[in-house]
Amino acid sequence: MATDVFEMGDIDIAWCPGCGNYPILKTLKEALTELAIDPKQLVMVSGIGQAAKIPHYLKCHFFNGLHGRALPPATAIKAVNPKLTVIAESGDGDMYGEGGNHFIHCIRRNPDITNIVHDNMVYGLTKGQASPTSRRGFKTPVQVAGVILKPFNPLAVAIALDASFVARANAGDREQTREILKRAIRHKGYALVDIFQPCVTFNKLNTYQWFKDHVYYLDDSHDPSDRIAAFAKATETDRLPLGVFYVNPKSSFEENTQMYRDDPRPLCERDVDAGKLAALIETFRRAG
Amino acid sequence: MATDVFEMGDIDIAWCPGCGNYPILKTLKEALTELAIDPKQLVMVSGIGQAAKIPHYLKCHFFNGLHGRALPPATAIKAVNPKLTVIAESGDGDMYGEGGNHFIHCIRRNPDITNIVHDNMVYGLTKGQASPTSRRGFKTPVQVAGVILKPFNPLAVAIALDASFVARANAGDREQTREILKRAIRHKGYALVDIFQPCVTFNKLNTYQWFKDHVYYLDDSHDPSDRIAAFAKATETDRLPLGVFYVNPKSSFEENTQMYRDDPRPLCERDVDAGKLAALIETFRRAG
Amino acid sequence: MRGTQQAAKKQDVSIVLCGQAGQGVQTVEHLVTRILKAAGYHVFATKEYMSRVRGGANSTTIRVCGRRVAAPVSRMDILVPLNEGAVAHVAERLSPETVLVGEREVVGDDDVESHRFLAVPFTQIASDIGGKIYSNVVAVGAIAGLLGLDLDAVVAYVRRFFAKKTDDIVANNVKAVQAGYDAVGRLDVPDGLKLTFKPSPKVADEMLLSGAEAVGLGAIAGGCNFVSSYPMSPSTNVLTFLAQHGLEQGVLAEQAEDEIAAVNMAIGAAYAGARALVTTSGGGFALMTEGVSLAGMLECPVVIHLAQRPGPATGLPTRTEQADLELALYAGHGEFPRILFAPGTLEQAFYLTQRAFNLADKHQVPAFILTDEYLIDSYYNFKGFDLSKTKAERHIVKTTRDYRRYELTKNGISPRGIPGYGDGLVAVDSDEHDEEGHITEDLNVRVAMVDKRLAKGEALRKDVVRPELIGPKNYKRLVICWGSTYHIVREALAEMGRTDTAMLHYSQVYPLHPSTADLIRKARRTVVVEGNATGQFRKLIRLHAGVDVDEALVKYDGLGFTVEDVVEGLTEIGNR
Amino acid sequence: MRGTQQAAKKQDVSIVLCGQAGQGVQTVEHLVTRILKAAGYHVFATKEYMSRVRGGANSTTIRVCGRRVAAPVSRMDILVPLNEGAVAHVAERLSPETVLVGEREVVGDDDVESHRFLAVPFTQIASDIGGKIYSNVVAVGAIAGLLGLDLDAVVAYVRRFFAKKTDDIVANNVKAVQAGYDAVGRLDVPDGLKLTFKPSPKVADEMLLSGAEAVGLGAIAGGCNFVSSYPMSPSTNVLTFLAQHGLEQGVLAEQAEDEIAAVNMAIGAAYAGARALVTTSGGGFALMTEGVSLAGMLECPVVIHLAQRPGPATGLPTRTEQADLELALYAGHGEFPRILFAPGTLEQAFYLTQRAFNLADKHQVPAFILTDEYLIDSYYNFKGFDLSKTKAERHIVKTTRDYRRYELTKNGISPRGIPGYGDGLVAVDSDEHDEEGHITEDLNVRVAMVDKRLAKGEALRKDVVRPELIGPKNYKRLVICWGSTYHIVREALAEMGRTDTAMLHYSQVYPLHPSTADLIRKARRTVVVEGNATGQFRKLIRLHAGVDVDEALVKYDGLGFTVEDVVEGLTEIGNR
Ligand SMILES: Cc1ncc(C[n+]2csc(CCOP(=O)(O)OP(=O)(O)O)c2C)c(N)n1
Ligand SMILES: Cc1ncc(C[n+]2csc(CCOP(=O)(O)OP(=O)(O)O)c2C)c(N)n1
Ligand code: SF4
Ligand code: SF4
Ligand SMILES: [Mg+2]
Ligand SMILES: [Mg+2]
Repeated sequence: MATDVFEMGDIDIAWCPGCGNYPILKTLKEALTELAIDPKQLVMVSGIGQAAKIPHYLKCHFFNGLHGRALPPATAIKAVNPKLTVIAESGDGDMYGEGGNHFIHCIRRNPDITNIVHDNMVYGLTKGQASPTSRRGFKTPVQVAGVILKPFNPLAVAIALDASFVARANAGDREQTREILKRAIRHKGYALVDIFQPCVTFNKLNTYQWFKDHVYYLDDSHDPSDRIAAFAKATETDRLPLGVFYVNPKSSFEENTQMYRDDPRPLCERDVDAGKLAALIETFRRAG
Repeated sequence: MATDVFEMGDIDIAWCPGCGNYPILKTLKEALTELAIDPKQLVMVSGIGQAAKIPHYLKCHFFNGLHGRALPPATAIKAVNPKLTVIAESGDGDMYGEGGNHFIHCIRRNPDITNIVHDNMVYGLTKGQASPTSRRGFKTPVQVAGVILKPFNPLAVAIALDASFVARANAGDREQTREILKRAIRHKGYALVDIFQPCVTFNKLNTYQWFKDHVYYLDDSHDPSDRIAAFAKATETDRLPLGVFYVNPKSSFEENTQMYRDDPRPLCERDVDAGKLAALIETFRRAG
Repeated sequence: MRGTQQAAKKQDVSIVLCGQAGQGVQTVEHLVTRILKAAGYHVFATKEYMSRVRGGANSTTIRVCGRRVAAPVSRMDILVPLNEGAVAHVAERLSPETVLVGEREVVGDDDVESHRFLAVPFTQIASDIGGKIYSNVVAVGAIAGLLGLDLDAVVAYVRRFFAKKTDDIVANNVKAVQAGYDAVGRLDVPDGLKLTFKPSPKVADEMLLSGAEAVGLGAIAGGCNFVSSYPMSPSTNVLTFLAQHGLEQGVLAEQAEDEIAAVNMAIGAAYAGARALVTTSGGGFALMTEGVSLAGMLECPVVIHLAQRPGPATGLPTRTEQADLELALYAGHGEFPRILFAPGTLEQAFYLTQRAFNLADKHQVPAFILTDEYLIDSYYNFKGFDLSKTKAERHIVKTTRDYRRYELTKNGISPRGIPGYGDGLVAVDSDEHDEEGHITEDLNVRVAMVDKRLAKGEALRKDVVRPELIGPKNYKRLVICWGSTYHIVREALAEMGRTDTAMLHYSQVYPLHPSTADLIRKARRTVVVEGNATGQFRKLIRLHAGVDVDEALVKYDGLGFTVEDVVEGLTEIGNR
Repeated sequence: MRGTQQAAKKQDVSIVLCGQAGQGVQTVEHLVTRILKAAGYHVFATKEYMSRVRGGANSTTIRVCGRRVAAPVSRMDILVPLNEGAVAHVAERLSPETVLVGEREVVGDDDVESHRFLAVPFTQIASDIGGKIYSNVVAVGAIAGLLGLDLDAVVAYVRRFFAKKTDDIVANNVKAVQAGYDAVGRLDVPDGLKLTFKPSPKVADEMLLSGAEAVGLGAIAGGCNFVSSYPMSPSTNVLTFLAQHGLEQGVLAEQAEDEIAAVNMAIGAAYAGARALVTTSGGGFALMTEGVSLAGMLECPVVIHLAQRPGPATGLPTRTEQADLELALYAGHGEFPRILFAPGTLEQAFYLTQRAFNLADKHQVPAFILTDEYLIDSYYNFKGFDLSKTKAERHIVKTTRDYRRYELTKNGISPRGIPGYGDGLVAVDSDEHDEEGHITEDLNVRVAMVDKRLAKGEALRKDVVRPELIGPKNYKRLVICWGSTYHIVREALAEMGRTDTAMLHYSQVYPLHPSTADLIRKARRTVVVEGNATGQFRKLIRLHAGVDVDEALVKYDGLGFTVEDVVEGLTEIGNR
């Protein structure tokens, strides 16, 4: 499909040929186009890593911040201007490693943002060390005898934190990934989409084929409002389910702050209320 | 019972009279005494907060580090000298807030340490702000309109990460807490014990009575090897289960590093192996 | 000493309250200072307290004066110990003239013998009225009595203060304050304690607030509408203040999961167009240094309130120090410009915080407010703030289609757009970037961008606040200070009365005002007074003004300087 | 320029390889440098590369010399472009004398016309042999041919290198290298390229390794048995090296979840008695600053390898700079002593890293090794390390029952025990603490502990490494440098041949050696050469030696200095 408004034209993309990031980029542009999102109302927020370069490759506002720190600015941007569509997108190392604390607390906060994680089970940009989602035994230049840590399970953790929307997709399957992304972006509140992404250079274990062989889609028998069932699905390891695991609609962080209860204007459009400030200052004159 | 070896004598304890930290301290000393742990082989590691002062109140080695950072040094201490018993103990803000990233990755690493968290659902030392486990609606000087974030569920997250041992106790019940602590300390691998702890000064909501009214003990019908069941128990909110939720025996981080495979001596007792080093240096002479 | 003391006492009484944490010292402090101010007396209060919630020993020093007062003294004219151990806690400050007021058992036989003692059985009186809980208010009454205040006014204030409580409680508090007042009336009170100087009705209309409140109000006046922080003494008070008034004043106050989240949220908020603040201390700030560097790279205006406390590491969480100057100056990897304010007065705390928001916005740099526990926790009355002198100046442009966030300009400042305002796209990147904000490895662009960022230093230097020179223009000796010690050094010099000595106070410590070298060279002898062990501002002067200050008077025991500390220290240096 | 070049070429050829990331430039570099060294030639190699895994344009500069060589030149005698765009990437370094070797299509018609060009169709030759994959080895053969190396020796090395592969692969690689060699043989090769100087068999026995490896080996020699780090270019290489040899050398190498965990793990490990290292860069180090302060407070020996790269923020991840000096110097809140090494040679990288562990242990302070991407990624041959000069000196005591971790001593150093060794208890606290390590609010103890920690500065200054003065003792001009620029400045000065100019290199930048002021004052004219924009070491000298250096030659484009950069820069300054 035509995704013209997001196209950057002839640019140099720093990803390796064949990388799973390409289909994700393409799918994301399609999802955004189908949702008729205006690039001028879209802010992409990312950290540092190969995946985190994605904002440079589609036309939109972006905040390409520090490694591991996409979620705090994304939360703040949405809170300051709720009119914007905010997507926080990065790699698995960025979001679950360096950024792990923001990941868990952002879920608790529930801002209305979409959190897309390129899960290639490796640190790409720094040349192939283990990421939190690397499989046990995966050998790397640092994990010479193979990974000894238990892989991080982002879905199970998100469900444990009662996240508002939890899904997993596979970069190799653009069709379904697009639908999942659309649902996630439309969802009000925090939405996690962990996307399996083959890294053709540093991860010779979890390839396109491997993912194909190890996944299946949740079907209608799965009730995404059932937290325990969602958790059970998230802990499966033989074959890894894809789709929307868990949906739990609730009010968003921006709403809960009550900053927009009486005044719909984004914070960035408001001025000092001199009268109110003067009144507050006055209270320090009156002994009280 | 007599806990003499751990007694500090007549010291000034900085906790408020009536604080739930006192029964935890006493129970811990009892558990350690019953386990016949030698204070000279015990290292307490803590962060900063009211709970984190606990190492000062029993006789042992201790490392009272930075706010939120108890688990990394605890992991390292155990790895450097596996002969030591290592307990990392702090408050809920310390372990789950500032220290959240270490919490999740320490579970993945599975060092053979015991992680005790005083869960008073508030920041005590800094005078009453919300902690990650504060209940929704809890009012504080900062959360003036009440907490709007979903409380952090440490047990559910630990189970989601397939922790080796996950338990919850209530400071108000010393008898059972002692047994849980003993099991946790004896357990090989990472063991979490989240202890409900009334803060009589800043938390007027979650009092001794409130905890009494809102808890019940898991009984024999609960199978702690059943991860899904443990998760379901951990997500209960009407009444909060206590006891050992989940046990999943596995090899520890120290073992997995293989540093002790051929040589049982703690790292701190080893010297540079000049022969091996010379051999390594030699490899840079031979073109290769 | 004694001469000084007697002279001072004429129009200057210092009252020290000392008790355990949780015993209500703060209530007494609050009531006494407000009553005094309402009665038209100049008043100052500061406290020192332990990092614990109950127990230990904390104290508050209140001064009441016939002239403006804004600095602590070591001297205690009246000591009100509220628990056993209290007298010991402040023993070093006791003098033969100190009058101890309170319970015999609390003071202890030794001190009752060796000092002037007025027995007022606070607890007994309180119990008789309705409960020990009233004993603090009995103490307030006793102090009011000692100072010879008008009882009716005192009672009226107490009534007002407890207005929201039940009638019973109000009545008991009134009884308590009266009983304390009367108890003193029955005693043989040393003459010197009664306030003889005339109160001024104007004072009653002045403002009385703390450093934390001044910073908080300054932030609001500077247009702050977003604050994200993680609690840490002593910076938390600013977060609390803004949270408490957030809904009404339009400030979103969020407690972050850690300091890293706090600073990255603030930078994100600023990117989106908010005026963002973080407030932090010590180790919390250390954790933010990567974020500071990000603000430098993104050229994102963010204001950082750093309330200093003694380090290293956790150090002394509730104490004061001026030892994070160098940290703030060099925080963050790589090279980029910044602004450091260090207010010395409550007025400066307000106006400079406000200014920090404007300058951060104008120059697109991180701006710091360096305070410390002493300033944050101190109060005094003063005329007030003039809102007509403040304005939240915004420097945001509406973007056009061809907008480039990092357009190269001569002064290094690129017009700043925000997402959703205009037709352009606003792209920022923590990597080295081109004018559009896209990541680049073009090393010529790199050089241009470094030059652009550093070029702002020039404009920043034009906006530097001039240091305040107080005293003779033709000084031979110059006493240099910065930040919170303003009033302390000023009063010390006034007391020393040397006509050859001037004081030079810096409320902006970086960039350093260009007049510095000349002002220092003019003096024959110079000394820096600062609250750290290594003389950090002295080093900063050497580095950035290229002149050496002869001496340093430093203090790093966790308590701030008192007027006497400075007098004694300078005298000793002068005699060398 | 031309004169220099011709003279240099006699015993000094520079070969530049340029291609995309992932194209195998590194394999060519590896083979060529090893072959040259094995043949007895002095060799140096350094690279510059983009922060991406595939594509872009990276280059390696190899120098082969008749004398020792350890610095990069801008000059390219031979350029081997491996893809389109390669020539453009290094266009600024092209000169009329540069010989381009490679494929006509890759070089492009323009450059083929305007430069000396030798056509060697790498890909075509490789395809004929068995696959494009062999084209790198064809290039190796071509270079060997150009330099006139002995083909048998080259083939022997290639055989050895691929020994572990299948026979087919070995055979094809041998064919490839021969084919490349022969292809050049058929061409009209400019005379100047053949190596005319005599190889030395001794060189073949020397060591050839990178800065990262030198630091890693130094750590092992220093007794390092624990390293916890988080990957970050360019510091990762040290982690990788130690991880790779960890099991065999007894080093526990753990990849932490973030830098905060890394530094806190290292401090915990050191507390337990390990010799602990962290290796990091830029923002990773910024995140560790709270931990640095903790190490200062706990008096815990920890060694921090900070491999500098250009900031602020993410900056240029794979480039070089010397701009984190001030950050390392002031990192961490509060005041405490530290040590900063900045090795300038591979030998220094080894010995000073080793020394850092000993001094950290002796003085119980954090010790830094400041390197940068340039040093980490550069190689040259040298005699080797003398292990008899190294020793992991331990300063741990067996504790007794009454052991006090922070016993007050005259020099500030308290005997250090570790848990489980002896009868005492080892208690450490990030709060201000008493001699036993227990939290305290006794402000006299506070002062004693600050004094104790700072007292160590005295002992530290006695252990400072003397700066190296190279050149005439009676210099009139002094060129000061620090860290990785040692050989570059040295070669530049040798080339300039000014008999009035000496070089002063600091491999320890803090504390500053006490001779500094005198050494600088002796010169009529002084200049600092450093790789940052603001002259950080120059400022450090002003601050800590109290003297001003006249000039600064700085560079901050992400590439390190070359010999020519320094020659030109100094000449320009000299002419001013
Ligand atoms: C504070 C900090 N630490 C470390 C790095 C180095 N770093 C850059 S990207 C990266 C990991 C990338 O892995 P991931 O997030 O999984 O992204 P991928 O490249 O695999 O897409 C690291 C460790 C950094 N830039 N900043
Ligand atoms: C880096 C850092 N941030 C903040 C603080 C301030 N601080 C000290 S204790 C604490 C929270 C304590 O809460 P918790 O861990 O729940 O312990 P409690 O006092 O409730 O036992 C905070 C925020 C600190 N010391 N260091
Ligand atoms: S390194 Fe891996 S993740 Fe990065 S671009 Fe290449 S294939 Fe993709
Ligand atoms: S503040 Fe709360 S947690 Fe802290 S000691 Fe007091 S009661 Fe206990
Ligand atoms: Mg990844
Ligand atoms: Mg708590």
